[in-house]
Amino acid sequence: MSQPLVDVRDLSVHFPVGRTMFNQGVTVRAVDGVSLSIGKGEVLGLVGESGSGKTTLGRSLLRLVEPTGGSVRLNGEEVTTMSPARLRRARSEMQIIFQDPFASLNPRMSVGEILSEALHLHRIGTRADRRDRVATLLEKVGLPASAAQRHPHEFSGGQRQRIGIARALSVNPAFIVADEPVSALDVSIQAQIVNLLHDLREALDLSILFIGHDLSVIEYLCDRVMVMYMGRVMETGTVADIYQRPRHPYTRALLDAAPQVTTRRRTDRIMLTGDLPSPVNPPSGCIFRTRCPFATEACAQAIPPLLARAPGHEVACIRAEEIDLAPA
Amino acid sequence: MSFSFLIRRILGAIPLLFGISLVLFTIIHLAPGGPLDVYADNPSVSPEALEQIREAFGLDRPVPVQYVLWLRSMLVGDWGLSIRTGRPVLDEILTRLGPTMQLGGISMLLSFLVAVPLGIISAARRGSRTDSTVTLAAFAGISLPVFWSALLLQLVFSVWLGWLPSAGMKSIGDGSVSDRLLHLILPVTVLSLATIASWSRYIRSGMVDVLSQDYIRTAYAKGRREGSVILRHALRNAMIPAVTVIAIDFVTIISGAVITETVFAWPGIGRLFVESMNGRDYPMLMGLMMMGSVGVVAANIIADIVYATLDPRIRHG
Amino acid sequence: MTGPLLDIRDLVTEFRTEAGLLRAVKGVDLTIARGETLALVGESGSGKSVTSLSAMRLIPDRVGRIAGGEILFQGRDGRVRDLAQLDQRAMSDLRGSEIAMIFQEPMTSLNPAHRIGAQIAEAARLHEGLSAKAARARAIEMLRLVEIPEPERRAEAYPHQLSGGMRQRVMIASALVCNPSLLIADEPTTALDSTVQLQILVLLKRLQEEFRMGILFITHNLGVVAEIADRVAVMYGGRIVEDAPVDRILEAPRHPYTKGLLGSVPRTDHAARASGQRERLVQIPGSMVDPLRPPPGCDFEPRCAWSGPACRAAVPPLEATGPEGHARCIRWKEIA
Amino acid sequence: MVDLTTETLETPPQQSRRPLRQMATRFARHRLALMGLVVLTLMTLIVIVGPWLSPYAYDQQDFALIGMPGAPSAAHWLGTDELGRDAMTRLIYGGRVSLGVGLLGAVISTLVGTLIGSLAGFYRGVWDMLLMRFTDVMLSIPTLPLVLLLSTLFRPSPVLLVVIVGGLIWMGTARLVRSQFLALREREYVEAARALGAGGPRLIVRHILPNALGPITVAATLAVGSSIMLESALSFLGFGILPPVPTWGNILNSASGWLAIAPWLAIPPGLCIFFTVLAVNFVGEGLRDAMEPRG
Amino acid sequence: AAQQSGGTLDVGLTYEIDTMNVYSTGYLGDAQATIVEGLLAPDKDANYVPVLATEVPTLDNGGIELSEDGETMTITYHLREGVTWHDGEPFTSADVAFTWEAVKDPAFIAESKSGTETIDSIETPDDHTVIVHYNTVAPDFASTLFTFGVMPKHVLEGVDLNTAEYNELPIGTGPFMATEFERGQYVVAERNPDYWRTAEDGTQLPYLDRIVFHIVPDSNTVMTQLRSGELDLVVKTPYNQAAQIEAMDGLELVVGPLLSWQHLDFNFRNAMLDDLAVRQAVAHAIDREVLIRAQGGFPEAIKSIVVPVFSMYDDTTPELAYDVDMANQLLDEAGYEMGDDGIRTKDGERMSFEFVVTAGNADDENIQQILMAQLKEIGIELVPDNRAGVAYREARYSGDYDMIYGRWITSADPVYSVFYGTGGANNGQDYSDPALDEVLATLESSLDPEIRQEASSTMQHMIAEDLPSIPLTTNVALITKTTALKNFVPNPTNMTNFVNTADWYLEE
Ligand SMILES: Nc1ncnc2c1ncn2[C@@H]1O[C@H](COP(=O)(O)OP(=O)(O)OP(=O)(O)O)[C@@H](O)[C@H]1O
Ligand SMILES: Nc1ncnc2c1ncn2[C@@H]1O[C@H](COP(=O)(O)OP(=O)(O)OP(=O)(O)O)[C@@H](O)[C@H]1O
Ligand SMILES: [Mg+2]
Ligand SMILES: [Mg+2]
Ligand code: NI
Repeated sequence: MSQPLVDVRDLSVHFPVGRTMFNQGVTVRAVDGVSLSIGKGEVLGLVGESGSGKTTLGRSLLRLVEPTGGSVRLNGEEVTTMSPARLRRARSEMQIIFQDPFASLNPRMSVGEILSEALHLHRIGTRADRRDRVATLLEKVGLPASAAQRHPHEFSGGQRQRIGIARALSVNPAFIVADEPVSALDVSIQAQIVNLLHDLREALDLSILFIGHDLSVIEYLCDRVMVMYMGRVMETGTVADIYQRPRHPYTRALLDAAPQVTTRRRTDRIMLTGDLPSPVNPPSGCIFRTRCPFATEACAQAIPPLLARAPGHEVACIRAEEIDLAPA
Repeated sequence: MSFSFLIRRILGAIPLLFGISLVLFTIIHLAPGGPLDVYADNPSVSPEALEQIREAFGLDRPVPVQYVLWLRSMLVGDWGLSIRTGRPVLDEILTRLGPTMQLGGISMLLSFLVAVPLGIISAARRGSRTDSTVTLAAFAGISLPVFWSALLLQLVFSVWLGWLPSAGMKSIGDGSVSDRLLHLILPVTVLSLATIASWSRYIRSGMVDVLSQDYIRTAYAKGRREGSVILRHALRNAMIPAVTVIAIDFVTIISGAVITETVFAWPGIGRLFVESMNGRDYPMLMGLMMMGSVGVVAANIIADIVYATLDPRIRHG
Repeated sequence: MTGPLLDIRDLVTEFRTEAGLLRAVKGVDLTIARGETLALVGESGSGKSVTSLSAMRLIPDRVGRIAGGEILFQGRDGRVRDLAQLDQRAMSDLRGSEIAMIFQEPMTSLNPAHRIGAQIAEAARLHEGLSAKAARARAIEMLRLVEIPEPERRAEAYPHQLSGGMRQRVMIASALVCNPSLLIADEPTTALDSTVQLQILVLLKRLQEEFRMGILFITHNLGVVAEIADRVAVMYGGRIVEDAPVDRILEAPRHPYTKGLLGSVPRTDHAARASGQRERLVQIPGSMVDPLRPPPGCDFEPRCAWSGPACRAAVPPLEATGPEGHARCIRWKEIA
Repeated sequence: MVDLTTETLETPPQQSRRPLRQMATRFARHRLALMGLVVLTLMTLIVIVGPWLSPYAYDQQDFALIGMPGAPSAAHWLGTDELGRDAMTRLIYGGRVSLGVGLLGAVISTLVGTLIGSLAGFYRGVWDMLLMRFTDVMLSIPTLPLVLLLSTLFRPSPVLLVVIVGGLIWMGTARLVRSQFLALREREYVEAARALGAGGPRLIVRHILPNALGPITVAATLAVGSSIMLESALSFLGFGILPPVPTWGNILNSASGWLAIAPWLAIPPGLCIFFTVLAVNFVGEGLRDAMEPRG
Repeated sequence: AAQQSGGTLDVGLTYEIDTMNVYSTGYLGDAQATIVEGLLAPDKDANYVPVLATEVPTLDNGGIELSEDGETMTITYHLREGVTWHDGEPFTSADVAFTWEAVKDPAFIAESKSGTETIDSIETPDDHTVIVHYNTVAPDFASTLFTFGVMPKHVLEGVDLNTAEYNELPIGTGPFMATEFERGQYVVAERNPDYWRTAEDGTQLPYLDRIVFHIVPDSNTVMTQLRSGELDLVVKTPYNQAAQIEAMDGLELVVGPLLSWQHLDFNFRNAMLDDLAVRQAVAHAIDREVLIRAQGGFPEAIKSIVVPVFSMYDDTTPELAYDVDMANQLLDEAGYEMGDDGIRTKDGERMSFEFVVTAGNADDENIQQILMAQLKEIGIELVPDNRAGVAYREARYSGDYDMIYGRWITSADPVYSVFYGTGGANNGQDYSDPALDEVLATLESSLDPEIRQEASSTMQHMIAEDLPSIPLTTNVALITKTTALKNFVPNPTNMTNFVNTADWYLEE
């Protein structure tokens, strides 16, 4: 792989919570020392349980959330230190698609206004240019041009999600963060959007960070996958690495827990006990050890480093070599 | 309920009170005219006498100095002497606080006892005729000017019917409980009307919100009947948002009693306020306004405590 | 005892809305036997929840009503009652004791102001008249049953102090406290993470075996269906469009909607994936039916690839597709 | 090549109508609210047009009638007051002032409240702290006494009165707007606009404010009622707008002395205040219902 | 009918009693007057009569002695014997001397200290003689200090008068004893069984058992309570209510004269108002008839600043009669041209004046509106700028107005220089006329009735001609009382109607 489009080193986002005049409050390490890179035209899948910091990571790449530390490079340029003016311009390079198609469109604006907002902001084109551009965008996402005059509430969830995608595309970005774009949609509609994203990616050579819960969708759509747990990367590798040769107990548990539409019932599943620990007071050492069936005392000692076990396949588990996790 | 929660809440109120005192002091001292004009009323007060008084009250100092002096003595409980009566402000306020609290407290209690059932009925039967009637009455209550209803009630019950004393707190030489209660009826009614109306609306809307919650459906699913669902599951949660309003309204009742107290010759804070205003009695006005503000702040703290008692989410982190 | 535990026949439920009369359930038939899990699937708005709420008689009577049909329930005493006709009092006595229900949102379905223990034991106190002490003991016992650690301490906690998974366990505990013979679960795991979802599903299955309950399990996740169901009923537009044992449905769907639904889920096919070829997902075009303006014929007709003029003419009947299955499609044979 | 199927746009179910239209229909179904609106409109019309139609000026005294209130007659439909002025004309003109003070007071309080609330809610942090502390301070000083105090200290011209009234009831709106902003600024469409490069002012004006307008409107409506009540209370206590300019409050004040012998003077202004505030409250309630439909 | 003893009289007061000490109260001491007595008191004709003194000191009876240079004077009072305080202690000359010292004391914050500074020393040769040495000649000596009341030395000596219990329940020598003072509610004055006076038939005075002063700030409520029988006597009935009283059973209206008049004053800092023609025009434009009618027909039109009840009134004072044409003519001649808007202008300046009356006082606000209407007829605009309470007084004293309407209420022998003398304490008008100052000086430093009468006449003429103030109407006392109350005699002075409560009785 040549120079990656997006290159993230040691990124952290910490939120102070409960801070008042008399109270220091506590810190939630929503993202803690995450590194990743996405090549041109590559789709990186990001999975993890709720609260594992997926959204925060995605937003911090675009500086919609200010990172606490680390570096984000887009096309080799550092994003975390950009001036506000530069950042505004840089935003046409990177965009985001949201989960909730109902909350992500301004109900007071027409679809045309929503799609041409970026042009407005960057003072691009005449009125007619903008109209054309909106029509093109709509066509790209499979909606008729007449949609421009309508308001978001006149569309169904799937259609709205298309509008959200069109908005992201309106600035011709090279990189898109897709934050669970299909989770809120009905199954029968999900397929439409998954197909659309797949097509767009091929057509426009987009780089995508695809955040999702649904492992089958991730497998279907992504090239590489990153597994997060409580703000840290547990494992990262190609789709085949992750789905067929998982090295981290958490990855394996996630795979086992994903409901499969199949008549074959598995018996050798790893089932986790308990829930996510409190993010304000995380366990020492390996953050996953409290739910891990393979945890030993050594796991509590130090945070396991993310080490390459095979080319491009990194795992953060000190027992990765000893335990056999390959699915039966 | 944690003790530190209380402490923190009270500590948080200190800068607030400080800000309030600054605002009040500024307003009063920005105003044209001074407090000593009250003495100029009489053609025979000499300039020397005025000067003596000025010094006695520290009015010859610069305003910021006066503020600091005032604040310092305020903190040690010395609220100064009333310019109008020459008596300690705090004493004066405390003597007037009793009747006001009595009037306000009873009105509160009455309002609460009437408003809660009204709100519940109207929420549980929303859309029904009962609901419309209660709603209509509530809005009428909110929209009725206090002084107007006071005048009309006096006219009807004291003059025409002669059933009730029209004003005052007790008959001279009587002061028995029944006599006091008789005197309370009209002012309490006037004062409660608006609060009953507005509280019943709050309770209703809180109740409507709560009744659409999932846990209400859960309660039904467990086999509870409607009455018991409302009393055991809905009411407490519906009261939570109403608590703040009720606490704040208590202070509003008291400070809003200006009119009621004037019309019904009730010897309370509100009237003292009007008197002091006419007399430009700075120390008294400051004292009263501070007292009122402390009341609001205290009511807020109490509301928070009640809130926390009702809502374990606040109580236990 | 013989006969089904629950037998819903031709249930019709309507709502008065601002836009007019909305018929959310248009003649649903369902049966559940003792110890059986029936999964009810279908897209959002298809009427799954309304069906289940109708069975519980929890349709708020200000806005909606059961307009027709029978809900026959065989009680512990062996008597069969039509729940649709029962008065509210008698219904209250059944709820929580013989029929229990758990809801999708464990966050909001628990009363935030009451302690966990009290909420779990609530039904038992109501129906069995337990003393406060006995109720507490029962609550702790139930907490242990649903595998919550430190049950004594948890019984004193408030809902906001528990995680989502734990809350759903609490909901289950409170539903099962009176040992009901029918449990209605409306998307009980949708709000949960997959690892927690798996825990809950396994738990439910274990409890079902222990208590021999009939379960009506509502979901729109076909993976969950595969995990838990014995039989599946598919709803579309307020009607059952197909029902069959779970393996039959997953392997050989007979209704175009069921088929589309199965096709739209990416199947894990590692071999194909490895060879770099990706099969396009089957997508069902269009969006769901407008319940206020349903099409005259088959509800699915506007989105159906097999549709023909006959489909627009009348609502197709539910035809038997074998010994244990039915489909509401005139061309089911071609589809299979 | 990519295969992109273009969908045909059928109207999706249930959300077919525009929110405004939908709101209007919902509002229209609220019978009391509609009545309130009708009453308010009528009042406003009468108050605007009335003084031109009346043959009398509001301060025109009939020296021959001075001394005692006059009973209603063909020449004076609501009688005359003790200064021989036509009560009807004064009532109508007083309505102009009362409604005017109510409206302008509400406008000011809404503007101030919205400004403070939106700055605090949008920028948060230090701004929020300062502005909200200030709001708390203002909220903690009992309103009626403060209004009385201010209007005694600074003699109230109508303009000043409006400022005082408006300046003391904005805190509720500020808190409301702030909470709206805190919620709305986290909305994904705001985030999306930010991601497209929109800055603070545009986010506030174009994306957040329009979506907070609903509750603001309700608050503003109710503020009209509060302002009218406040003005009348002030006038009743003799601290309001100066005679001869009539307001419902001061007409009521001077007529209340004659209540026993000339009730036709005191009843109408009381009823006017009552019905206006009632109407305003109904409209507010109607708007609230229309905006957030619930059971 | 024979007088009857017993009964309770319920009196309504529309103000809040601040303190029961007559020297520090900001109001007229109505309740106080039933309890505390002075050496002298004014009677119904505003003449001083002896109370605790045996006679009113005059030059004739030797009570007043002028010094040889005629610059100072000495007054000797002989005190009534056998008078006791309410606590039983005898009343003596020491109490009188103490009163002077106590009031004079700078530490005592008092409303009225007038009269203290003109006294040099007091001698008390025996228990019943008081010799007061003045440092000046003070013809108005009777209207201050010892007339207000005497304080008990045995109770107050060495006590801080600002905080003394006395301010709540004063001990006096009067017919009633203060027994209860509930702030904001009422004052109860119980019959003093040892009062020093008896009626002519030998009955021990007072007749009444008790007088209760109820504090009822709202005048509507006062009327309501009169009507419902909860009150028996109200000494300040608003004009607009008075008309209704007569129609009511069991109540009657007593119209009493007052040493008080209502007047319209000009501010001489305003150049236009400094113009005599303008003041004259204003005077001609006012129809006092209408003003009187607006006040229920009770007041009388006056032309002099000295009210007619008063002996120094000069009937020959010239009067500027109601004559709109004359007013217009005066203004035309003085160069004030009528503008398009009906308001005159001169040198580009409109004749528009800020007009102050007491805010919230219905009577005054009504008069204000009539004056506005009447002056508009001659092209003068008045813009109301009313103030409440102290703010009104402040405006009056500091001259923060163009025209101001109000009233003075005076003692039986008022000092006019404070109103119209250059730099007078109450001269907010900035009026100054050296000639008048001289006349006032004569009036206020002479004890000779003839000289004083003469000076008073001159003063009345000068003011009527130069018009710093237009006297409009008398201010009358409108007293509403139950018809059962007998022997009630209204008192015209600022000493209140309660100076002779001993004689009042209730008829069944
Ligand atoms: N603005 C914020 N302030 C404080 N804490 C936050 C904030 N945003 C997120 N967090 C916390 O950071 C952690 C990660 O949250 P994030 O939303 O990134 O998770 P996620 O993986 O996207 O979860 P989900 O799958 O539910 O979307 C959580 O513990 C969350 O509570
Ligand atoms: N209280 C109600 N008032 C009016 N309409 C209702 C009400 N409850 C449900 N509906 C309507 O009934 C139809 C069926 O809704 P239902 O909740 O049963 O769908 P569902 O299949 O459970 O969907 P989901 O998967 O989203 O839970 C929908 O069109 C819905 O809008
Ligand atoms: Mg997320
Ligand atoms: Mg549902
Ligand atoms: Ni606690």
